[in-house]
Formats: sequence, C-alpha cells, structure tokens
Amino acid sequence: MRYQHTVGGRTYAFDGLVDLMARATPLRSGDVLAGCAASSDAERAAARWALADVPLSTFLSEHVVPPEDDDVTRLVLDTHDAAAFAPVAHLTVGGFRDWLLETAAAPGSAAVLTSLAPGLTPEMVAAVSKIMRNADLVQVAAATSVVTAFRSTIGLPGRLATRLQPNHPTDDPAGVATAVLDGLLLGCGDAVVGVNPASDDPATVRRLLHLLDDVRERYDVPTQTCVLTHVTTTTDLIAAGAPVDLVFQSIAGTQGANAGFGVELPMLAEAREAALALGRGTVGEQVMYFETGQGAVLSADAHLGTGGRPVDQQTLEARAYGVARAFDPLLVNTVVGFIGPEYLHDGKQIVRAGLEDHLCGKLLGVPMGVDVCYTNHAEADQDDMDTLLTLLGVAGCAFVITVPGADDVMLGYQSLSFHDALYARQVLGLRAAPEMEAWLDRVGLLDERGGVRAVDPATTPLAALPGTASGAADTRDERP
Amino acid sequence: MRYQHTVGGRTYAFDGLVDLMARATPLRSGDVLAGCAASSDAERAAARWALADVPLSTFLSEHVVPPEDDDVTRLVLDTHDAAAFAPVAHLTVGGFRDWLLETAAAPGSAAVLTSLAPGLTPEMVAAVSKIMRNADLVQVAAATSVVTAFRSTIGLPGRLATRLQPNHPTDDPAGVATAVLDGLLLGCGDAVVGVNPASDDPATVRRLLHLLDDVRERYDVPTQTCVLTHVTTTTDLIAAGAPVDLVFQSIAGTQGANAGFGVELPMLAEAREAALALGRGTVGEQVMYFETGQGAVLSADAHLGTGGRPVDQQTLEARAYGVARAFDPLLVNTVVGFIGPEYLHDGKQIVRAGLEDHLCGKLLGVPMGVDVCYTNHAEADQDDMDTLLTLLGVAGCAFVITVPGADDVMLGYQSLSFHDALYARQVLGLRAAPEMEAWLDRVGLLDERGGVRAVDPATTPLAALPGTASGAADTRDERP
Amino acid sequence: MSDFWERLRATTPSRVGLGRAGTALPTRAVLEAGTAHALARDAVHEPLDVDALLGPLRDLGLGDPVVVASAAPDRTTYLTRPDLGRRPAAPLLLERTRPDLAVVLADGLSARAVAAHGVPVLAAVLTELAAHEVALSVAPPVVATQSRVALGDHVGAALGARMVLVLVGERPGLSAHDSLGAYLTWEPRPGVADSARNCVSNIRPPHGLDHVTAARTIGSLVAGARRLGATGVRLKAGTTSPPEVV
Amino acid sequence: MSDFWERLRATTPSRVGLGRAGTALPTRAVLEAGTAHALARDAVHEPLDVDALLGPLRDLGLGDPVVVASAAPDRTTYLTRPDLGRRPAAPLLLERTRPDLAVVLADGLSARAVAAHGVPVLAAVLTELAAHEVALSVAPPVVATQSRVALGDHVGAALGARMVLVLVGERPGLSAHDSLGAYLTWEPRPGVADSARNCVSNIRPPHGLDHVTAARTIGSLVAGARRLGATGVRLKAGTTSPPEVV
Ligand code: B12
Ligand code: B12
Repeated sequence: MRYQHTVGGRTYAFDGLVDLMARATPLRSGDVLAGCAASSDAERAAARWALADVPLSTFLSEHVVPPEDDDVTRLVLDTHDAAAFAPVAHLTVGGFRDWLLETAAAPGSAAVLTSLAPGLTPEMVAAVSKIMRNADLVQVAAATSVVTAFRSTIGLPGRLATRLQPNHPTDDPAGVATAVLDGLLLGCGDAVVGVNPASDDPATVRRLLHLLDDVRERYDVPTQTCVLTHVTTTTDLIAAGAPVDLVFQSIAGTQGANAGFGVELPMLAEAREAALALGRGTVGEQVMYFETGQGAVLSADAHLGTGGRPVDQQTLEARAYGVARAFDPLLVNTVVGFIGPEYLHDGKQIVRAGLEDHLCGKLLGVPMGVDVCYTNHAEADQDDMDTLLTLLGVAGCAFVITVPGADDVMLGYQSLSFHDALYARQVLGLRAAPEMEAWLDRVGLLDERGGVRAVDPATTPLAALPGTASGAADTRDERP
Repeated sequence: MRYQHTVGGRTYAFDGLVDLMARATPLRSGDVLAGCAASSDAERAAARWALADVPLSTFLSEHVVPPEDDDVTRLVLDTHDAAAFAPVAHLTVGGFRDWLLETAAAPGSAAVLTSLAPGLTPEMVAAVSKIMRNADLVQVAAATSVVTAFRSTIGLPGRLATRLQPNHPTDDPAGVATAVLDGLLLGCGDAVVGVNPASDDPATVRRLLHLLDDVRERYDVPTQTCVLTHVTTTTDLIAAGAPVDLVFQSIAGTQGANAGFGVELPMLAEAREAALALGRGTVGEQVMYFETGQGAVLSADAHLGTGGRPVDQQTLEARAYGVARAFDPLLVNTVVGFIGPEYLHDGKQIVRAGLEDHLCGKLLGVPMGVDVCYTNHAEADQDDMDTLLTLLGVAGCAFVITVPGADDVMLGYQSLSFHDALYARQVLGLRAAPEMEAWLDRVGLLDERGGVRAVDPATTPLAALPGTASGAADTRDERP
Repeated sequence: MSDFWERLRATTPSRVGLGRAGTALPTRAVLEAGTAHALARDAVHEPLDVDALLGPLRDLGLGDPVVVASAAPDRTTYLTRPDLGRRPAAPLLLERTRPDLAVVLADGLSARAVAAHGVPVLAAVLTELAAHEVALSVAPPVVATQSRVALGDHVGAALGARMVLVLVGERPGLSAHDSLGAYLTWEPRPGVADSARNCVSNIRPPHGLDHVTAARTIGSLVAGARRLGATGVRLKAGTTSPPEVV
Repeated sequence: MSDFWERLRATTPSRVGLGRAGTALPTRAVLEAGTAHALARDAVHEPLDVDALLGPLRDLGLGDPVVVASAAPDRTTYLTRPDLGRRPAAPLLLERTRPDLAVVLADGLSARAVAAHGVPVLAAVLTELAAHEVALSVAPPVVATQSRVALGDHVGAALGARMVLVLVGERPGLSAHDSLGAYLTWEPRPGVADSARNCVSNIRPPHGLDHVTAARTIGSLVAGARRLGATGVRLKAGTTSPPEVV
C-alpha cells in the first residue's frame, strides 16, 4: 500500500506500512542509522497524519515483517484473538488513540484494557504509540494493569518493585552477596534478585544460583532469584538440579535477531516447561524473565522487513513483547538506554523510548518493568534517569532495575541506585510488593510511613548475609 | 576568595563565589553565552565539590552582586532573618543538601521548611540546587508548602491550580472572552485569569480589566483576574478606578535588569499599597503577581556581579524570587522556556531549569508556579513539556499556565493546554483550588472522581459568556 | 457542540473548542499542533529574500535602500548569539544625514513577517505621518539580516537619527508565522535599554493588527516621542487617541 | 556503621554502603558519581596511542604488527555509526598466510583498556597455549582504531585465519574505565553473527579478571573451538576446567 499526506503544501508519500511507521516515529539515532527516519519534521508530521488514518485491521493483513520469513510474525498472527480485538476493530490508529485516552480517563479502565490485550498486535500498539505524546504514554500506561506472581506479586496498582542487580566483574560470591545485602537493606529486590554473570562458564553460573538461593532461603526473602545466563545454559542447569527460579533470556523482535542471540522460540518453551516442573513458586507460577531493548535488532543486522525495507527500532521492540507474552512471563523489561548512542542518542530519546516501551508492553498484556539506564558514551546523565524514573512511577511501571550507587561495575553502564527506588516510592506514595513489604516489616526495616528505615546494618538480622557467600562458595564442590 | 578542587589529576581554581557558582551549574546555553559556564564536565564536577564545601554563612559575607551597586542584594541582606537561619547556619552547601533531603523524607517537613525560608538567601538556594539532581529538586520541593490566597487559595497540598491565559493578538474582547470560556469549561483559571495585552495602550488595558471582571462577577467565579501590563500602567489605572485584582510585573534578579524593565522597587511597593487599598480579596489579601525567567538579566546586559564577572543565570533567577517575596505575592511563576534557545537550548535544559526555579522559589517561601513552555526556535517539543509538567506535578507546583491548545497566538510560544492540566490532575490525583472545585460543582462541571466533565458547552450556564465581551466592549466608553 | 464553537472561532485565532479524548487533546488536535510546530520551526530558519524587498522599498521614495548584515554569520549562530545579532558585521558606512527617523527592516526571527508586512507597514506609516502633517525627514531604509532589534541602535547612531523604527520579524508561534513587531527608539545609540523603547506588536492581518491600525499607533508614538523627547515606559501608545504621556 | 561496610568493600568494586540522606544518596556519593561520569566520558573519547603499542607487540615475536583503521573517520562518527567501525577504511592488504589464529587489538570504546591490558593478555594467552602444548600458528598482530568487534572478521578473513581473537576496549563504566573484552570467532568472515562468537569480559585487574585467568579462559576456548570446529553459543568457557561442549 502507498500512503500519503500533504503538509505545508508538500505531499509526502510512504511506501508501505514499514516506511510509514518508521517515518512517523520521533527522531531517533537508531532509525537514522538504519536509514528509515523521517528526513524532516514536516515529513514526520505527514507520516503521522497518514498513520493515524490507517485502520487497525490493516495490521492484520499488511505485515511489517513477512510471516513467511519470520517466526515472530507467525507467532503473533497465530495467537491473535479476534474476539478480544472486536471492540476496537473498527477504529483507525488515530481513533484508537482517542479511544485509549477516553478509556484511561474513565472508571474501570484496567479491566477493559486487560481484556483488549490479546486482540492487539505489536504493530498496532507501536503505531498508536507513535502518535501519542509523552503524557498520553504515561496516562494510558497508568490505566493498565498487568499482575504476575511467583514468590512475590508484581504489577499491583500502587506498588513499585525492583530488581536487585548485584553484578560483579569476576562473579565473586562474596562481592555479589555484599551487593545483595546493600540492596535488601534499602528495600530492593522484590521483583527479582538477578545477577548477570560476567562469565558464561556453567560452573560459575551454578555457583551463583546456589549463592542466591541460599541467601533467599536463609533470610526467607519472599522473592525470586535469577542468574541471567543464556537460556540453553539455564536449561542444562535445571536438568543438572541447580536451584532455578526464573529462566532468563534476552529476546528481540525478529527471528534473525533472536538467532543472533543464539535463541530459537522452541528453546524458550522447553526452558519454561523445565522451570515450571520445578514448582518453586509460592504465590504464582510465572517463571520467565525477558530483557529487550530498542536497537538490538539493528545491531544484529536483522532489521529488514517487508520489501527489504528497514523496520524502525521501536516497532521491532514492540514485537519483542509479542514474543514475551507468548511465554507467560513473570517479568519483562526493556533495558532502555543500555546499548548506546547509536540507537538512542541522548536523554530525550531514552526517556521517550522508555515510555513507549513501557506502554507498548503493558498494552500487549506484558508485565513491564524498565531498566532506566544510560551509558557513558550517550548524551545523558543521572538527571535524565530521575526524569524517566519519575515518569514511569506515575505511569505505573511494575519494576525497575537497581544496583549499588547506580553503577553497574560489570556491564559498564548506569542504572538506578537503590536510593532512587526509595525516592520514587516516597514522592509517588508507592510501596514495595506486598510480600516484600511484610518481610521488611518482619526484619525491622519498614518505617511507619511505609518507607525503609535507615538502620545500622550490623544490628539487623541480615548482618551475617555476606558470610553466606563463603558458605555457598565452599559448598559448591560438594554439589553434583 | 579562591576556591579549588582536583579532579582526574587536574586542579581547577575558581575566582570567587561568582565564578564557582557559575561553573557548578549544569550546562546551559545562557551561561555559555555569558562566558561563565564550565569548560568541561570535569571542571563542572570540580566546581561542585568546591561549592559543596562552602559554608552557607559565606553567602552572607561574600556577595555575588555587590550591595553597593544593587538594590536587590540590599533588599535580601536587609530582610535576612538570622534566627530562621540558625538551624542550618553551621552547614556547608553539601551538608545543606543532605539536611534538606533528610528533612524532606521525615514527617513534618513542610513546617520546618516554612520556618526556614526567611533565613535563606537566593544565593544559598541557588547554590544547593546546583548540586542537586532532578530527583532531589522534585523531592524537596514536594516537601515544602507555600499557601497564599485572594479569592482562591493557592498552593495547598494535593492541588494544582492554573492560570487561564486568554491572550489575543489584537486584544479583541470577544476573542478573549471565547478563550476564557474555553478554559473555564476545562476547569482552568483557579490561580488567575490573566491576559497579556498585546498593546500597552492604557485604554485597551482598562477595557480588558472590565471584561475580565464582568465575566468573573457574572459567573461568580472564585478567582482573580489580571491584565499583565507594566506596573506603572496598573498603578495609574487603579487610581483611575479600574477593577484591579492583582498587580503584575516582570521582575529580574538585578537592579540593572529591573531598570531595563522600567521597574524600580518602590514602584512595586506603591502599586501593592494601591491594590491592597481596594480590598477586593475574599479569602486572602495577597495582591502581587510576578513573572520571572532565566535569561532575562543577561538579555538586559545587567548580569555582571562582583569583580565584573558574569553571574550565572540560575543564580540571578533565584535573586528575582528574593525580590518577589519582599512583596508578599499571591503568585510567582518562572516562564521557563519563554525567551529562547540562547538561554535554555533544549528540552533538557528547560526541564532542569524549571525544576530548579520551582524549588528555589519554594525554599525562599515564594508561591511558585511555572509556565511550562518553549518557543519554536528552541530544540524542544510538547513531549518535553509533558515531562516537565509531570515532574512539577509530583514536586507540588502551585500552578501552571494554560492556553487554548497550548498555542499562545499573541506571545508566539507554546505553553500548556487546558487539557494538559486535566492530565496532570488525573494521573497525579491532584485537584483544583478548593474554591474553584466548589464552583465547578455548582456549575455542573465536576465529575464524581473530581475531574472535569466533558459537556456540551451550549447547555452550561457559561454558554452566554462570550456575549459578556460585547457587553464589556460596549460599556467601555461610558466608564470614566 | 461543533456549531457552538464554530461561531466563536471567528473571534480568535486561538485553538479553542478542540474537544476532548478523555482528559487529552483529540488526535486531530495533536496532529495539527505537531504539524504547526514543524512548519513554525521551518519558518524560523527561512532566509530573508533581500532582493525582493529592495524594489518595493525603493518605490517608497525614501532613497536607495541599504543592506546591512549583523555579526551573526548564519542562522545557527544567530539563534545562540543574540549579542552578534545586535551589532553589524562591519562598521556601518552610512551617510550621517541626521534624519528625524531612520527605518530598519530586520528579519529577526521571521523573515516571512518582514517580507509580508515590512513594506506595507512602512508605507502606511509614511501615509499616516503625512496625513497628520507631521513633517519629518526619513533616511533611506535599511534592510538588516540575521538581525535583532538592537541592531537598529547602531544604524540610528551611524545616521545620527533622532529616532529609529525597527520593523522586525517576531518569533513564529504555532499559528502565527509572520508576525511583525515595530520598535521605536529615541536617540538610538548602542546600549539603549529596552525600557527606553516602545513596541507595537502582532502586526499580522487578518488575525493580528492590520497595517493601517499599526501605522496609526506607530505614528502616534512617533509624535508622542517628539513631544516627550523620549521613548520608553513613560510613553504609552494610544491606538486611536493621541498618545498619553504619563 | 562505616566499619561494617569497610570490611565488605574489599569484596566488590561496587558502590555499596553509601549511606543515606533521607531516601537519597548523600551529597558525597552524588558528587563522586558526577565526577566519575565526567571522567568516564573523557575515557570514551581518549584516542589510542598506537605507537606505544607497537614496540611491546613486536617484542611478542609474532612478527611486525599491522595497523588498520576502521571506516569511521573520527570518534563522533564512530559513536553514531557502528557499521563503519565494523569495516576497514580501505581494502586490507594483509598477507593471506592462513594462520590458526589472528589477533586484533581494537580500541573499541576504551583505548585505555587496550593500552593497559592488550599486550599483557596477548602475552599470557601465548604462554598459556605454549604451556598446554597447543601448537598453532599466530599471525602478526593487528592494531585497529575506531574499531568494533566485527572488524576482526575482516582481518581474519583477509588473513584466511581459522579463528580471530579480538581484544577490545569495553565501554567505560562509572568505575571501570579500562575494561578489556576478548572475543573469539571461528572462521571469521564479514557477517558472522554474535551468537557464533565467544566472549571473555571484564579483564581488568585488580577488580576484574587478571591477565592470567583471562588467558586461561581464552586458551580453553581456543582449544574447545578447535575440537568443536566452532565458536558460539554451543561452546561454553570453563575458567579452570577444559571447556564444556554442550
Ligand atoms: C553492549 C552489550 C550487548 C549488546 C550488544 C549490541 C551492541 N551493539 O553493542 C546487546 C544488548 C545486544 C547484548 C546482548 C547480549 N549479551 Co552482551 N554485552 C554488552 C556489553 C555490556 C558491552 C560490550 C562492549 O562494550 N563491547 C565493546 C564494543 C566496542 O564492541 P562492539 O563491536 O560495539 O559490540 C559487540 C560486542 O559487544 C558483542 N557482544 C555483546 N554482547 C555479547 C555477548 C556475547 C556472548 C558475544 C559473543 C558477543 C557480544 O556484540 C556487539 C555487536 O557486534 C558487555 C559487557 C562488557 N562489560 O563488555 C555485555 C556482554 C558481552 N554480553 C553478554 C551476554 C551474555 C549477552 C547475551 C548473550 C545475553 C543473553 N543471555 O541473551 C546477549 C546476546 C549476545 C549475542 N550473542 O548477540 C555477556 C557475555 C558473557 C560471556 N562471557 O559470554 C557480557 C560480558 C555481559 C554479561 N556478563 O552479561 N550485549
Ligand atoms: C521575547 C519577549 C520578551 C523577552 C525579551 C528578551 C529577549 N531576549 O528576547 C522578555 C521576557 C525579557 C520580555 C520582557 C518584557 N516584555 Co516582552 N516580549 C517578548 C516577545 C514574546 C517576543 C519578542 C520578539 O520576538 N522579538 C523579536 C526578536 C528578533 O527581537 P530581539 O531583538 O531578539 O528581542 C528584543 C525585543 O523582543 C525586545 N522586547 C521584548 N519585549 C519588549 C517589550 C517592550 C515594551 C519593548 C520596548 C521591547 C521588548 O527586547 C528584546 C531584547 O532586546 C514579544 C511578543 C511578540 N509576539 O513579539 C513580547 C512583548 C514585546 N513584550 C511585551 C512586554 C509588555 C514586556 C514587558 C514590559 C512585560 C512587563 N510588564 O514587565 C517586559 C519588559 C520588556 C522591557 N522593557 O525590557 C509586550 C509589549 C507590549 C507593547 N506593545 O508594548 C509584548 C508585545 C508581549 C505582550 N503583549 O505582553 N519580553
């Protein structure tokens, strides 16, 4: 299909949905790199007008990435729920934006949007997000609700959970344990205590799995742990009897990009079955954890869609959520500023992308968190992160990533500090996951106003936690 | 005094407080223009370390703008309350930041900060804001409370008021009335219904004063009106019997800049006395309305301080609040992105400046609102405004400026739309000023959840409002 | 509902009665604003077609127009360095004829404004002055590029003019891309404060001031300035009546 | 309280136990982070001192090092155009000696990392391979500027190498400005997917991997790759044990 619109006396034509969606996207370095960005603000405006007129149903017939070549497209089409789609089937993209905002402002929006989710495709939500302002992205996201559970409940209204990310450059158990202690004392870790291992040695991964599991058990922390290694390693380790709560994998929006990550969809299904079989959840049974992020597909050179045209990175990102939801995840987060300035140039682009990703995930029914982050080669700073965190808090983000002092010493980027989560909870009146809140109270960390008490760590029951590490490290050789 | 600090093996020296404060400021085009910005991130970091070590009491003896040359400095020093200052008198700037954040996180912060305000000088609050992150600026501002009143009460916790700004390129009364109607139907105008007259013809100003007063009276709207003309014109019109609620004036942070605006401090005192004498307030007696904005002083070439060095624009802006508070204002707002990119280059700089201005005003005890705005020659867009508005809502901003569709057709810039205020109120659970809320209920505009009902205007009691304009216009010649 | 606003929309170019999508602006209004923003940004960067101005200016009979460039070499510099836009690129080689009035047509932030309204406003001002038999000498008009209001001070000073009238493109708004401002300054010389000028703004028919009304106000300011021996805060414009002197 | 953390701080370079100011980071921690950010940004832009590398590299006895520039002409372009950083500026004029292993020292995002750890790691790898009597031919080392990992594929392909080892500067973190990554790729040729490489990361004593441990892992990957006839997801590194093949 050709689309067109006239702005300022000039007519702009767009060759198919792929081109139209790319050019309707806010300016973004990754799309410039891919060669699909609008070449002027006027062209971008024209693309938005044309996109606003596209019927939502078009996305079911005109494909951004051809199903013949791509299992993500097939997955999305195969699982599309026409009945759920019915309430909005008659709308254009522009009409859908109005509908979403009307729904968001009315009582009962969460239920309406939850039942709509299976009827939406990634491309539909990507399209509507492109014509939404930041305020719209916040408001509609705040009106949706996606609740999941394993040992804690994630995504409840009025709650903001956190991943505690105790990474260490040499995977040193004592160092990891120290960071876990730091985070727990600051009330973090209710979404997951999740380490990225520096090494991909399965023995190292296993050692970390035991360490985290020991800490969790010993202190009875109502959360789940995860070592974010490749899915195949996790599957093997489950078979070998390692204590796996969650299966992690980085995923992306095309079959080619997933292949670049060494991932095929059946691997995810297989790993999920294996983890489910362990039956380790208490309040819920959702066992998958996915990370995504704009730019990964282009970085893997797997970003071409219909007609060999580059697909914009935000649409591709929304497709990753299409993958995620098929595996009933506990947690999904975009690592929004993680890769670098070639995909999101500065704080403004990161903030915008974070809000888009968050909304798109939630509209698709995915339990969305965000790694609010940036790298030192991007034009961004902690102020931008404060901004994005605050916006996401208002938008009802399920969880954020937190590391000691915002400094991930292994991955080489800045996420949020534990303190930042406390800030967001305080200024927005948000609370930790209910199970975690009860635990904080049990260990004497909860103050009267629902905040986290500043205590001398030596006086808390957690004081001995770093010792756990030597224990875990010692026992590793005894385990099978 | 010379200040210095070593960063990355290099020692940076700063010649006096003026230089130190400028170089500690986040990157800002206006400071680059003035030639006082840090020349690298490392130099900026060094300046922050050195500034953090400066005792607060230094600001009482080392002056950024010499009192000999400047009546703003004299005003600030003369009205400084040493007893109020005592609780923080022993602190450095860095220690003061910690103290503020501890206070903000503790119960009862509003009272503590309110009693502190008279002890603070503009330079102290500017200094501490420079070493605060965006999150700090939000959190501390949210903990302060400055409440004022005339016909409505401004600044109560949990409330967000709005100025309804019905500007018209030819000051056409019917056009102004139409915009007033539009705003009232969207629940705006509780801070003030305030027109900037395109013309400075006193007859035109008077006509607008009568129009606004007629509308307010006829519909019994519990708000104040204002025509934002030069203070001298207002004083004359009060003398001539025009219905003046509030005296408006643009002010800035140096005597020279105020002179460039044609303003001397006694003029403000005189105008205030005149307005107070009218006794038009109902729930309060605060009659002054000031606008400010970073860049105005440099634009007037009145920005040199001690030693002839350029003072950074944010410090100068804080000094404008020092002027404002001496006249017990009802409303003060920074028009943060108004002038253009030469002072605040892009969305990021505007957002940061908006948060700084807001906090600095509040810490000084000033009833702070913000005109969340940008111009078409700056690198900013409505997304940035959404971001700033949301942050300010969280920070407890007293009021924002609103115009139809965000488009000020006379001043040539974009502020917020009435809708934007509704957005902020909804996502943050904020409400209109109590008097306005009651009025909205009376006229059938308040919905069950505290929002503003979408109604057919023709069916509201306000439907006849635009007719008021012809009335007002017709009667103008009969009035003295 | 649309009918209700339809009638009222004639009273103002403001974006009134846009409707609602929940609490938000409807998609149509958002897209319109986005488009207008794109076009307004373009308008900022549009260069002044100087040549097209020269003929019509010459036809006013004030003598050969002179073209002056500010010290800002290009638009990007212009936007970040107002100081450069306020002074000429090179010393002004203007004949010191000590006219009563110097006139500068400056691109300012909207070349389109000067292109559309500069000459007609100036013509109307001349007519206005003539009609009221205000006898004053007017220097050959100056066209200034990448220019700010205060560049007029240099022009006025170089000519030895008693007053300078700067017709300058105001920054483009979302709807108003071609709005002209007129700034009148008594005894122009570098360093004049803005409080010592007067301003007539939003000249932009049909939505803003029409040329004749603007010229009438400017004319009354010119007359008032001569009576008062000053421009600025003390001089107030009256659109119809002669200016008040407070 | 400070004592409590003092002891633990030895276990990790992480910023643990920073204390609190209300819910916020104390001023000291905020200033430290700001300073670290400034320095990390500088580290990104620091150029590689190629000449300083050449002598020590030559001393490894692998032959004369070759210097190759990527197609990214400068740092700013490098940062926005990873595609250019992945390919050479000009066709590579390398002798096609079909070595078992080609080695590339690439500045990547931290020239400091390659400068500090490049040669020692390479030396340790050679020692490691020799110690395990792994007999393989190694091409003269290549130094690549403004380069990404995938530039190694071009180098490897030009040499006809069976494997290429790229030692590359990882992006500077807030605390880690000189962290080196080692990427091993079997049958390098333009277009290899990252899933077909292996990686040893965070080489940066004393906080990260030390050179000898890193070399041991790299050595075991090299050996494993030869056994498997591939690198990538299926090959897992073992730091101490020989690599598993899953
Ligand atoms: C940036 C990054 C990414 C980006 C790469 C995209 C990009 N354009 O840069 C993204 C987010 C896509 C990514 C994905 C993954 N990464 Co990664 N990544 C990094 C990181 C943070 C920085 C790398 C860097 O600075 N490179 C230097 C620059 C100059 O190189 P470049 O040419 O610009 O970028 C290339 C390399 O970074 C490489 N790369 C990136 N990650 C990985 C992972 C593996 C296993 C391999 C072989 C290559 C590789 O791909 C890039 C594009 O060609 C490192 C941590 C670190 N401190 O170095 C982890 C790191 C290298 N990644 C890691 C992992 C595990 C992964 C994943 C496998 C995660 C998962 N479970 O799915 C995926 C898949 C990688 C793949 N096979 O494609 C591990 C590797 C562990 C190991 N020893 O094998 C590291 C060390 C982090 C960690 N400990 O978790 N990663
Ligand atoms: C930007 C602006 C300002 C900025 C000027 C700083 C700057 N660097 O641009 C600031 C915020 C400081 C400002 C202040 C005021 N402004 Co003003 N300003 C404008 C605005 C929005 C745009 C001007 C423009 O585009 N100029 C074109 C560019 C190219 O010129 P420039 O050389 O870059 O900028 C110079 C002029 O803008 C001039 N200027 C700006 N405002 C005023 C006001 C007066 C009375 C004069 C004589 C000159 C003047 O000063 C600037 C620096 O030299 C206009 C509205 C409009 N649509 O034009 C109102 C406008 C010109 N301002 C107006 C007013 C009333 C004021 C104030 C007097 C408000 C007050 N009550 O205190 C003050 C004081 C002005 C002074 N005497 O110094 C009125 C003038 C009404 C009239 N007919 O006299 C206007 C029309 C807006 C309005 N209706 O309220 N203003």
